[in-house]
Amino acid sequence: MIQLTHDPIGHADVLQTVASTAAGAIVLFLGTAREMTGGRRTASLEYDCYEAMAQKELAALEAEARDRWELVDCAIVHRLGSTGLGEASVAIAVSSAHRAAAFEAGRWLIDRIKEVVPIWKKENWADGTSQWVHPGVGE
Amino acid sequence: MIQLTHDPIGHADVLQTVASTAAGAIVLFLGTAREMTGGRRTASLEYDCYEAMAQKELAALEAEARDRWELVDCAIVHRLGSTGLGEASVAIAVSSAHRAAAFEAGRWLIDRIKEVVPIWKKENWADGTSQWVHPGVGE
Amino acid sequence: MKIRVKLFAAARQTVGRGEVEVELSEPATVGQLRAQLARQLPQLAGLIGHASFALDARYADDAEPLPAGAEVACIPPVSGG
Amino acid sequence: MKIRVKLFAAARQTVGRGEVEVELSEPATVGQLRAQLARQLPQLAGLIGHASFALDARYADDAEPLPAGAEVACIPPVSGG
Repeated sequence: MIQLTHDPIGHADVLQTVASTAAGAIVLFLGTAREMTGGRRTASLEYDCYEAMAQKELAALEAEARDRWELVDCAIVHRLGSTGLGEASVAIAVSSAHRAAAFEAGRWLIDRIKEVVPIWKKENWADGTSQWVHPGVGE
Repeated sequence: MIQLTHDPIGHADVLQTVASTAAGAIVLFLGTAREMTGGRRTASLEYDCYEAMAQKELAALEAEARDRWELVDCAIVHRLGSTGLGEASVAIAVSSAHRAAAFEAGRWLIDRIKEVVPIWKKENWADGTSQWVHPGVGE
Repeated sequence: MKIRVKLFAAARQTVGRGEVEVELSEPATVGQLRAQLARQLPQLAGLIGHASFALDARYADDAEPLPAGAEVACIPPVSGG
Repeated sequence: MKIRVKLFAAARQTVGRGEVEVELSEPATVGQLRAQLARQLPQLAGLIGHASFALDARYADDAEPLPAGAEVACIPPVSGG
């Protein structure tokens, strides 16, 4: 299950999506908006997204994860727009019969999402400035 | 935070325990009661526990995890007594500034819990028989 | 041919809109689009140098031809998750 | 000396209660307790051979002495989580 949403992520719903009596393990990963980054204070985050492509890329990652590991179910939700401190920007839930698959697939999914899915974060700093984050691009 | 409980595990509470604006990542692991094991159908699970020692061992594992990784917070809840199919027998939540620590500590904690914490599972099979699980002990 | 290119994040913010039009002689590749876009938007040249491009919501190499009518997007380094 | 040993899981179920008393000559070690317990509960000898023991809720090697008054528990291979 893939979802892009402007609303706060309901992690209970995400967990419910992957729950199954076939599963012996569920791993939920939440990426959450951290207040301090390299000594600077964040007020909020904002996410921009190329939605049609992000949907496709996320679905391709889900399919690849199901290919690589024996999963019972898999759900990925990414928040768009303004995201407050402590709120989740992304939720990944993976269920499997045994725990190794759920841990490995969860970790692989978040690593790959950060590499290929066309979603961008803007830091709204507490000092009133803001900055889109484009890793590797000089400032 | 360490808890042993005869009630269903409320994973929202467990997540809430480790939530923090200092965290950029939260990993929640749920061990859940699976229906099929090696072709046999389970009706329910039951957990026995040496509570005083399990508390100590879980606290020692939490302390060691905090030592090994930079964690924001850590919570471990284990269910005791009768546990229905699909219900969680254990919940481990770990928060950290960056995701590697949360994934690694979560995985390490469940692996170690299964090795050293004095809690035992009984399979109540659907055929009416039951069996305490003692890995390595011949039947 | 005229190509409309979708812009996101810092590119969208710098240009002030979500799409720009680029004029290219046919046939053109993704690499030629990249070069022309950087000439047309010099304030974005650094970002465009690090960006990928997508054709119809799929990553495309610089060597790929630009089919007429494709949805084209400039994908600067991503930072979701 | 008389040692009360807590039993759990299959051991508790087989014996039908959560504690048994073992008589040992002083001084005694965990290993001697293990041997005596297996003699006294032959139906549990296999499980006891694979079990650990705990003194005051802490794992103890067979070589450790049994202090008078310690809380002693038989810990068969665990299966929580």
